[in-house]
Amino acid sequence: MTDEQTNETLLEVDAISLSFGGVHALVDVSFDIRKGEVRSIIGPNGAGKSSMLNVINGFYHPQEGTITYQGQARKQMRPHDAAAGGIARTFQNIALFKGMSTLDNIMTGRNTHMSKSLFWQALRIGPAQREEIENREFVEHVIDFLEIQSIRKTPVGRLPYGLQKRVELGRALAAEPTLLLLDEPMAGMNLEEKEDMSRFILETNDEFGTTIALIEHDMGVVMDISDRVVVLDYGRKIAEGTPEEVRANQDVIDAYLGVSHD
Amino acid sequence: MGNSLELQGDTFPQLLLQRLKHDAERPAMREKAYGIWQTWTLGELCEESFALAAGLADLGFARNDTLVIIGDNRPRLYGSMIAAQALGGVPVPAYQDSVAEEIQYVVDHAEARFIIAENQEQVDKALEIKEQCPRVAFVIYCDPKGLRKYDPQVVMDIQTVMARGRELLKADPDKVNAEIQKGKSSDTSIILYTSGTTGRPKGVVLSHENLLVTARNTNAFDGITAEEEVLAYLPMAWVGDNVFSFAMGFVAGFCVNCPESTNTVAQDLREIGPTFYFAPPRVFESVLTSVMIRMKDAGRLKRSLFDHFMKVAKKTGVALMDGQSVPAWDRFHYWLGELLVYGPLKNTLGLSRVRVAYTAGEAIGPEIFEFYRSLGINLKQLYGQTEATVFITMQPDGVVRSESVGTPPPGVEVRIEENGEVVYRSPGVFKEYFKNPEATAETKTSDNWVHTGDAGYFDDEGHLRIIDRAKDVGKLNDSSMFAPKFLENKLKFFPEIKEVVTFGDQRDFVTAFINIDLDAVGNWAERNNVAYASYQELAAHPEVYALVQGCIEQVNQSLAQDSHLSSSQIRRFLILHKELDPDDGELTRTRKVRRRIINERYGDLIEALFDGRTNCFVSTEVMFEDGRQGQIEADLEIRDAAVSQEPSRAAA
Amino acid sequence: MAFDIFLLEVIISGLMTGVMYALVALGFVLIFKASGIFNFAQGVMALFAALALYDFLAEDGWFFAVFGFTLPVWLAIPATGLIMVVLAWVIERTVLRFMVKQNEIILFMATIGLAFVLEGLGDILFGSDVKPLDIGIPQGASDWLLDNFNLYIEQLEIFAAGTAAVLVVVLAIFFQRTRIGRALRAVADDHQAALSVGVSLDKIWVIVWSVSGIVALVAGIMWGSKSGVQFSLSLIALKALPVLILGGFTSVPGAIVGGLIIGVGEKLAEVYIGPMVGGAIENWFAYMLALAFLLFRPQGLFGERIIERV
Amino acid sequence: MFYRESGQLKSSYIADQAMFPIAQDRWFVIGVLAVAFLVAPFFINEYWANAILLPFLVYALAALGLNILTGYCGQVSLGTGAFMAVGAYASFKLVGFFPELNFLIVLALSGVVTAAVGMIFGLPSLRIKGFYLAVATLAAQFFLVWMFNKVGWFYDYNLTGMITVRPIDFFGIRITGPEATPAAKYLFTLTVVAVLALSAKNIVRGRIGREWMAIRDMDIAAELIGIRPLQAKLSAFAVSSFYVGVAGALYFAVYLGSVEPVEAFDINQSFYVLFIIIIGGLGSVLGAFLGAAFIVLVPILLKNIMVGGMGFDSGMAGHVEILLMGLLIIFFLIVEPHGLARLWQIAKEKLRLWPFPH
Repeated sequence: MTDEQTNETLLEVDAISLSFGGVHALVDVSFDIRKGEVRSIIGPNGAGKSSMLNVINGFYHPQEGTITYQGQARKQMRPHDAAAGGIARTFQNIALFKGMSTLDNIMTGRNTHMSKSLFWQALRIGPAQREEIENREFVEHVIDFLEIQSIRKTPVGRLPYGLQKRVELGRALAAEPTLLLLDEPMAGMNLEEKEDMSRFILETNDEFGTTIALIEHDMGVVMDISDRVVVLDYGRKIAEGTPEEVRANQDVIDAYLGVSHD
Repeated sequence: MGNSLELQGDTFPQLLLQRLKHDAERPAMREKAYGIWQTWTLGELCEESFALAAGLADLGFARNDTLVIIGDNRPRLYGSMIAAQALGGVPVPAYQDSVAEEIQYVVDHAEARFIIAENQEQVDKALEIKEQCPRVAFVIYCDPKGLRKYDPQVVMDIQTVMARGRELLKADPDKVNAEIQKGKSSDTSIILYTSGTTGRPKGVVLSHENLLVTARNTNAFDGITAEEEVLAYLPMAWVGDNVFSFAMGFVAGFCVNCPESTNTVAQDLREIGPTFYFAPPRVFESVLTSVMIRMKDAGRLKRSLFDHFMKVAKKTGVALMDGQSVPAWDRFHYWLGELLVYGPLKNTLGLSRVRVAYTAGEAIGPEIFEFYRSLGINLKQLYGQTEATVFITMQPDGVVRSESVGTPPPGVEVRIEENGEVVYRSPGVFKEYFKNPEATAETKTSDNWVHTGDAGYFDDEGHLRIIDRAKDVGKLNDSSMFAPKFLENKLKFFPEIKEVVTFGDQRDFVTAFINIDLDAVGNWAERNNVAYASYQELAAHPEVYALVQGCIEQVNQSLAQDSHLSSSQIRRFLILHKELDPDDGELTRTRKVRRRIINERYGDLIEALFDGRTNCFVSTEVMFEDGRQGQIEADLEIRDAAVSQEPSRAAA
Repeated sequence: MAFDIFLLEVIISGLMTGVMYALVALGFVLIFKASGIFNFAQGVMALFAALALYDFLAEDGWFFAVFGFTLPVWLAIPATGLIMVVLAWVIERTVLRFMVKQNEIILFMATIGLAFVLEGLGDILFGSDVKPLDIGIPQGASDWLLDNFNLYIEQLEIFAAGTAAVLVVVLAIFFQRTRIGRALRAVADDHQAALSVGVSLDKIWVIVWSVSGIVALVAGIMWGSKSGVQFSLSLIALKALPVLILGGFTSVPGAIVGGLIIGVGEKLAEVYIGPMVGGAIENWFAYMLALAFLLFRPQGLFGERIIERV
Repeated sequence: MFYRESGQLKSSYIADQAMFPIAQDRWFVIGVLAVAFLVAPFFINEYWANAILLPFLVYALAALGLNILTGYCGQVSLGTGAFMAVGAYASFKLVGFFPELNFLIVLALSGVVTAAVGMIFGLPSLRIKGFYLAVATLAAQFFLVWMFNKVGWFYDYNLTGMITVRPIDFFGIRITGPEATPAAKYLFTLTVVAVLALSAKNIVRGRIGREWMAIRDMDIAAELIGIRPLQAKLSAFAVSSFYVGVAGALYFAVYLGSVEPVEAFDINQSFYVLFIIIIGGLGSVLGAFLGAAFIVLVPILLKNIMVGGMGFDSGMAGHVEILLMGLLIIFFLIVEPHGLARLWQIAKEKLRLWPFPH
């Protein structure tokens, strides 16, 4: 938890319902995310966690409810508005741009901070050159932060899984997000990789004051790094609170901890 | 500097003030960071260093204070050395991979109040020892990552200190300059802690004069100029780095490059392409190994091309390197090899621009040494130690041998003591061991001769050969030198031989126990249809005896080449029926022979080696793997090995 | 009243053409469904089949030159079918099996290459001049329709539509009722599943290419009878493409319905819009129609709406 | 082997991000350009210009355009021929309206017109993907060619339906029509192509290029990190069409001199350009040039061998040529689906590591 954490709400999800052709993915879910906290969304498979993230950054459009982000209430987000508004994310199944290098992948994260026109880019002098270099400098700091200097120019397709996950985090961080959505950042990782990833998540939260909302399966990790947890099951919110409170909640134990999911 | 201007200045900061007048715009240091080689010109480096000095002074850093520096090679850390020296203080670099306990000793012994640490990892160590070292008042870091929440009263950003310094310099621009002018050449430039094999590390105190004179001499010796590129990748706490990167760099004016991290050194080496390069033998060895391993995966054409031209290099390369005359056809053949193999190979390794390369620290395998030289890399050996500001002997261009370490460079005198120990006197001789007058007195005589603790001799060419630690060297009855470890190492170069124990001190001649290497000899046995059921049986096999005898006689032949060693030829040997084993106390855990135990256990065998018996019965207690005690008995054959005569060349 | 008759004629004629489009589109769908390959060579395959058939029937062909006699129609058609099967086998052996793991664009490009090869081969073997193909399909308008309903409709078109309809039914039965047909459907969903049915992938590919080769043969016969065997016959493939976007690349009913829509739409446009803009709009009208349609329903007629996931 | 990179250190981002960061590459490119600009013009003749160099340059430019759309942005187009036609007719009409206008400006405007048309036909790409889009671009192909053929205004109501270029002077030097020297045509085309190729290289290395590639590699993820698919795809269509349009204008005005739309810009032209980028390499500027060289030279080679060497009649040689081109394409796709550029890439990697295999 950062020093800057206040009780100020960054994002509020209010009575969101989402369905696909009669299948209810989310039903009347409400919770908030405070500035500077690490907020986890947990729940068994199919509980609607990823759908929740997809709603927050505008990929899915809920039928009911509103999302209030930075004081602005919206019925639904548009992905680009979400990104421009400082919401960045990573994906459950790595969604890197396979044909590009680590550096270029992370540079795409700077996209919303770059604006120079095609004309200048074609000449690559003056403003476009400056803009490119300024953003490269920023990206190099991200690379340094994530300790991936040695793979800077490697095409991401050639990287092992754990490093790809890290590059993806880098791409999200390059956007200088206010709110960072992490969809199972540690899925499929070994213990060492998980520890590294936890460290990077906490340091991100710490150093840049980035608010983080994450979905994770590994309960140990969730309990370690979250400030508050919200629990979904079958698309409904069944509990919410600090890790300790959630751990003690009987509904949660029944729905999640007690039942052996994957 | 790049011109003939003789540089003035008694201390490094004074030297830099001089150089600033001409060279302020020259790149002085680079560091691979954030994807590119971030460059500090001499002006920028000095500006930062002097600002840091002013900031440090403000924090209370005074003349003769020590500044402990922990971290990888970084321009800012070199800069902090300048800062400390500017104020008349003393930088004390510590090994960056030391554990906190080791650092604590250095910090405590050097009475340091200031620590400069590269990053969070090193800051954590510094804070860990702070309780035991109450003097420590400030820990200053370069890389702020992860350090935001530390107590800002104690742990501070180097940028903050520099910023404070800049403010003060604005008010009083001469503040640091005045301090620099007070410096004398006899002032301590640096304290380097050597990790002795026994006891606590000793702090070797080197003066500015030591370093400046040594640097000038060495630059002249090898023609080092301001145009060199050097990669500073060996620990800053090691005297070599301080001489090669810091002292020689600032004197000659060349640019020193710091790698991004320890695991990118190979890549960074390639990017920099140093012209002056130092590496310990193990680095050269592992590079060679990786070359061979990588070439194994090459296609057949490439492989045979490589093999062919490596043969050519072996035949022609070294001769060309030594400036001998080579037939035109061979010269062309080598040139073709340079085009197709050596050139690209050196380039990928980052060694294509090397003009002078040195190795030192331990013996380098002759094949490894020849490999690099045959590629046209001017690899040479030197012999030195911290107390000498590195250089005791060096190999001049054109007379380079793998078995010897060269001649004393100008200004250095070397002598061999009665007991074979090498002693020297030079402008680089250290001032003292810090706060340790007894040790200083033990090592350094009143007229400045320093005992190295190594035994050696000058061979017939006049080149120094180091053979052993002086305390291990004995004498044969004809009073010639007996260096057991030297002989044993020579034998152990054969893959078939795993361990050797030689005897000869106070004897008429030299004898040896041999342990065969089960893997290598077992392989050989399979190929030669030698049947065996056990180690013992294999060891006693007459053909194995013949094999080992061949190895010994080869060594004898090479020993006979050298008048100092020819009486150390091994006349009689036996092959032990069991492997020397740490579990039985015969070896240390690091596989060093425990002579005392061997003498006790195998006394009769040793006597048999010298009294002319042809075999000897032995029964030894052993510990089996399951912990049971047991007896191994055997009747061991003792053989004579042929001894070579001194060649006529040596007689001349 | 006369106007209505005319409209009816146009629509029926459109439907007839539509059935033929559907037939070509079906060839595409078969291959795409079973192998994910968008077979651009489908049109050239029809040309090639027609050329081969002509060769069996005509006295200036290779067959006559070698054997000294020509085949009767009832034997020539199966013989050509056999050639198409051999062709399918050769294509599988020499091209497809080396490209199993390639992405679909690359496969698509390969079929364009294949089209070039077949075109070149056809030209070298049979020459590039226009050849009349007559297998005894009655020509001219149907008197019966003209007499009883006052409709002017080509007998060839009726015959072609009938044949196409029969073929569609046969294929439907083949897919639904036979073991191999079921395996083919399985392979569309999941290659592993197909293997577990016990049919190897390369065999499936040979079968599916054979089937589409035979479909091409039928299409070749129809179009060849109508306007002679010539290079432009291969362009009917281009006619079938709008049908595909309309009906979806994987839907058999889509290909049929799409074909009918395009057939009728095109005829109507040709008759009512063409004269206003200078004619010859049949080249592009179908595309525009399909495109306009797509903008409102990107998944095609029978495609399911895709829920995108991340 | 020839890459001796040791010592080429980069101490600024400008150097690190240079178009050709390796010195040897830089010198090679400079060398090629020097030969192309300073040596070739003295040796060029009618045959070299018309049979080899002009078609090579024009097709390379068109392929570059298509590669931007297909190779970089992942949108398959089969309408290249028609977009070339737009460029050609735009330049024809522009020269007709403003005979005094500098031909470079005419070319640029033709490109802009084509870009606008390309964007219109690119609109469906927002809703449809893959083959659906490829087929949709055929609509442009058939519709546009039909239009140029049918609407008299485009060909100035000429009875033949063809358009023929007027004589154009570029800073006093005739560059079109039969009076223009091969060297003048070649140098003018080369200059345009070189400038546009370098610009393309810059664009694909920058923000816009990364947006395209992001869309190509994973469009959903690209959208979710804030790339607007609309902008990215339409800009790809626009830039691509601009290049194709300029190529079409050069094709018509400088290379051929007069064209008839149905023949010059039919669907085979689209395939031809598509082959170039497939054989040259998708997503590579170099690939457009390698592919164009291959596609232009191989038929000439084949024809020379068959007609000159083996005595085929030219009709038969044409058939064999079609067959062999088809086989070559299949062969390439099987052996190296990423094209000549990838082969070069691999060779380069090997040369950089020589003598090591990896």
